[in-house]
Amino acid sequence: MSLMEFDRVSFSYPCSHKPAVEDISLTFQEGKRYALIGRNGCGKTTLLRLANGLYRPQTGVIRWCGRQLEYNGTGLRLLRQNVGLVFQNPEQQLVATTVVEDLSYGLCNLGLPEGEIARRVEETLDTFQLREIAYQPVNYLSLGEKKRLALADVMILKPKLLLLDEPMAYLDYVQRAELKTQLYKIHQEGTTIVVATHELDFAYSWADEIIMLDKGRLVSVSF
Amino acid sequence: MSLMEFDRVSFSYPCSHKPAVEDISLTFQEGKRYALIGRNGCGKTTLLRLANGLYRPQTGVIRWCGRQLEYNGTGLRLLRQNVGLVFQNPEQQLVATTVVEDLSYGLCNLGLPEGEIARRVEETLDTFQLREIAYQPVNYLSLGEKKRLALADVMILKPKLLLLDEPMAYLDYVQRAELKTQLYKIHQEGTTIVVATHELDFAYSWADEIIMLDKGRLVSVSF
Amino acid sequence: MSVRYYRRVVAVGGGVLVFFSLLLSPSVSYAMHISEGFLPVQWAVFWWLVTIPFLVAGYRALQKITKDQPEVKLLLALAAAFGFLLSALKIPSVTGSCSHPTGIGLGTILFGPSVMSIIGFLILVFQALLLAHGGLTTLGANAFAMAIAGPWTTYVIYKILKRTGKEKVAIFAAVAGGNLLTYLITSIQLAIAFPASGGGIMVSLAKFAGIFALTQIPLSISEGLLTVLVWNWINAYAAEDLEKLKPLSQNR
Amino acid sequence: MHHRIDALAYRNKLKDYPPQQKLIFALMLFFLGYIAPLHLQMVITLWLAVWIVVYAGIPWQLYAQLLTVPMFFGFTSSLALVVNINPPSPTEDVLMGLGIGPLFVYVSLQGISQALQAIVRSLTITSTMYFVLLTVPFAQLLGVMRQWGCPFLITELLFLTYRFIFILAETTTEMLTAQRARLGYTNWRRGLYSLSLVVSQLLHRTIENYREISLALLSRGYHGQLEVWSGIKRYHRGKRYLLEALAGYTLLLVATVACR
Repeated sequence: MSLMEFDRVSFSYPCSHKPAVEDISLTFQEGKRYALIGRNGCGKTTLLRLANGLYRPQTGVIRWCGRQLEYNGTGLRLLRQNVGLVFQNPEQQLVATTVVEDLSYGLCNLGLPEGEIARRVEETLDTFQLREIAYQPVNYLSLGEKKRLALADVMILKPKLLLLDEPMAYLDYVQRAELKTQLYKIHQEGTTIVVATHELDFAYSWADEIIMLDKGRLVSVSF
Repeated sequence: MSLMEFDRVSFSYPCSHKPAVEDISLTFQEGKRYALIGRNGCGKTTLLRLANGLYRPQTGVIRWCGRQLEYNGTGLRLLRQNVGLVFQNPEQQLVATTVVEDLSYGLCNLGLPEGEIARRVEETLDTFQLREIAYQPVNYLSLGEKKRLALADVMILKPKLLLLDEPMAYLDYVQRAELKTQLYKIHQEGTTIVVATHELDFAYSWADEIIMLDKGRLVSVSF
Repeated sequence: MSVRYYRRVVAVGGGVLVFFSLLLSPSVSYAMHISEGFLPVQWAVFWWLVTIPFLVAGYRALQKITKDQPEVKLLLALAAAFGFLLSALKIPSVTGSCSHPTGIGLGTILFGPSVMSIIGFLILVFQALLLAHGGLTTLGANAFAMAIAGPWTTYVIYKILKRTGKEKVAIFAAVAGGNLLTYLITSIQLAIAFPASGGGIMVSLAKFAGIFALTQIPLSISEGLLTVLVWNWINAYAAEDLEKLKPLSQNR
Repeated sequence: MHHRIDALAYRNKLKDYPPQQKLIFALMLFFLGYIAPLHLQMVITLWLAVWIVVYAGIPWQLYAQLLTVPMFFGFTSSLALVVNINPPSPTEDVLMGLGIGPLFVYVSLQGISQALQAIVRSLTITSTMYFVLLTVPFAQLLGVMRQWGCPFLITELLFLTYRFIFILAETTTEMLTAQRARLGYTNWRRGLYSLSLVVSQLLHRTIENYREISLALLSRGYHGQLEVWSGIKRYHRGKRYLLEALAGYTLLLVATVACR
């Protein structure tokens, strides 16, 4: 089933001459793994943010489960419950005070009952091995822990589509291997994953489909 | 000839229980290429900053050309004329308003005459392909350009020993290839280079010596 | 000039202006900056003259500090950048609309009022340069309201209420009070520049204060609350950061 | 965040003309803008619009948007000027009015004239400021300030603050975006909470940057003063704009004197 569809989507940043992504049409099918590759500035990050409803395309249409995205409170709320985005730099994604509070941030925004929040946080602390640092302030975590927390922050909302922007950046080889295992598990449990990455080796060995961008345009989709 | 020597150097950050680097002894020989590898938090960055005189070891001695480092104005000035450090994050290294101003910053600190500054800036604009963006504000450069400028900023001081902290971080494959060419050239012209990196492939294919750190300790030096 | 002259110009000029303002959506209101050229020239000059002694004093103090500790310049510039960005955030107001905080309150509590005056002045300069809010001729008037009166009010209220031992209340009142005074001063500045034909300055003040109260009172409350939340966070998780700010704040 | 003005300035089509000339032109216009009568102020505003939109190539939509800033302020405060209560005596001042109980609320002619003067003047002077902001990039502005003898400490602070604003702005925008991605601004209470987190983190990040930037400066030999060499940028020597500026200004000045 097609989860998300881009239909001739273009987007330019204000004050920019040329579009950041241009005339992009592609489909993310449920249960698949996608790797988004291309040079710096080719539009990968923009594409992921469009998919999360953070930017609104100037032309073209994005569909979620067949329905056109609505850029209002309800529409975006629904989308962001289902589409999780992990930012490249965890420093900029972690906002709350302690690990537990950071995990609960999204859940609190959804207005879930406290019992449900507590249950999900407990569960996530285990899944992502964050139990030991549960009450530490996020500013004092190591980089690897921050990255892990950033992923957990998004997965706690149980998205159907998980978008990751350069998840390997800043990580060392051991951490990279751990991340790969984690992504493998997440995919096994039924989540569709899109990864924007520079690591070609990883992209080719892991993804079901490789989407290549160049200067904001789609150049190839390979299997 | 030995350019720089670490002799049983230890350093801890204030308010930290365990030392960031501990009992490190090693030598950087003139004209060689070194890769510093190890996991995140193993002390790579600290080691580079010790070598640049930015931190002062609590125990042990660092020698420059056989002479013990003096942590006073003259000593550090001499050291930093000869040892250049490129930070991981160019944002924090670039400080001036335009590219030319940023290039001239280090030269102005040396108190060189204006003619000499102009000559060196002109030369560097060409060597690092910055001519076209010479009068652009650094704020609007692309990431690749910022990285290039950060390296040029240091090379304009003609250091004998060049230290780079994760130079590959944030770069795409084309930019990485360009950087490798650049490093190759710099080495050809006689500069000794130390690179702290996660890219094992690069480390093994490029370096003359691989220095491996683990939890602040030296575990191996291989050729 | 005659009344008739204005009757004609009102029709033409007013029509053009209304047309443009309807055509273009109004921007979010900034914390009470008198816009460039709005004050008659004598008042623009007057407020510059009032502000200059404070600036000179600040500059002298700064020169002395930075001679011994040059790194204070970095910290000061960073604090100004922080304040600028703070004032560029959109704060959800109690009335549901959005406006921009002044950022002066938090800065005053962190750095003290005299340093905050210099920082406040830098912030105003960059708001004019990068955001076109405020202006150069009205910088004197705006700086007096925002960078001098605001911080000192905040500081005095904070010092007095802190003695009661209720720090959160003190911070809320200090920040909200500083904001309100800033807005009051701006209203006074406008009122004495434009006295009402019937009733003079006091009537004019009542009208200006009345109109801007709509946005400024809710904003003061929101910013007061925001600052309390931030203060809690700093105390809980960033005590070390406060240490780093010492070089700036010890010179209060 | 919106650094549109700065972004537009560094690419404007007049950037290669000497900034000193542009600044002197603007200073002269500041002066004229204050003394010129209403209709000439409008002429100056239009003339500057031509400079900014046609000669400097700033998109007119963006320029018009910028002009709403002084207009928005002007119209809000005009309300206070135009609407008046209880005229001192039955005068010509009342354009139209309405009695509410003991109060007589009316539209004041004097108020309209005050408001109109203030708004038009504000537009003129603001246009002059925009001319500087949009045609002289910040680096050039600093260069001229240094040349004209501005104290070093001041240019140094401006220079540092400018750079740091950009470093921190990126972080701020990213943090706000990340919060939106996790539904941080769904209602007022959560919105205020989210914002307080951004401010707190921003403060923390400011300190972190302070540490790193001071190290980076030290590493390149910082000794307490931030000196740079700005290069020898060659400016256009074309006389076309200079002539228009001089001729236009003389004409306006003569007209102003004649009107008085």
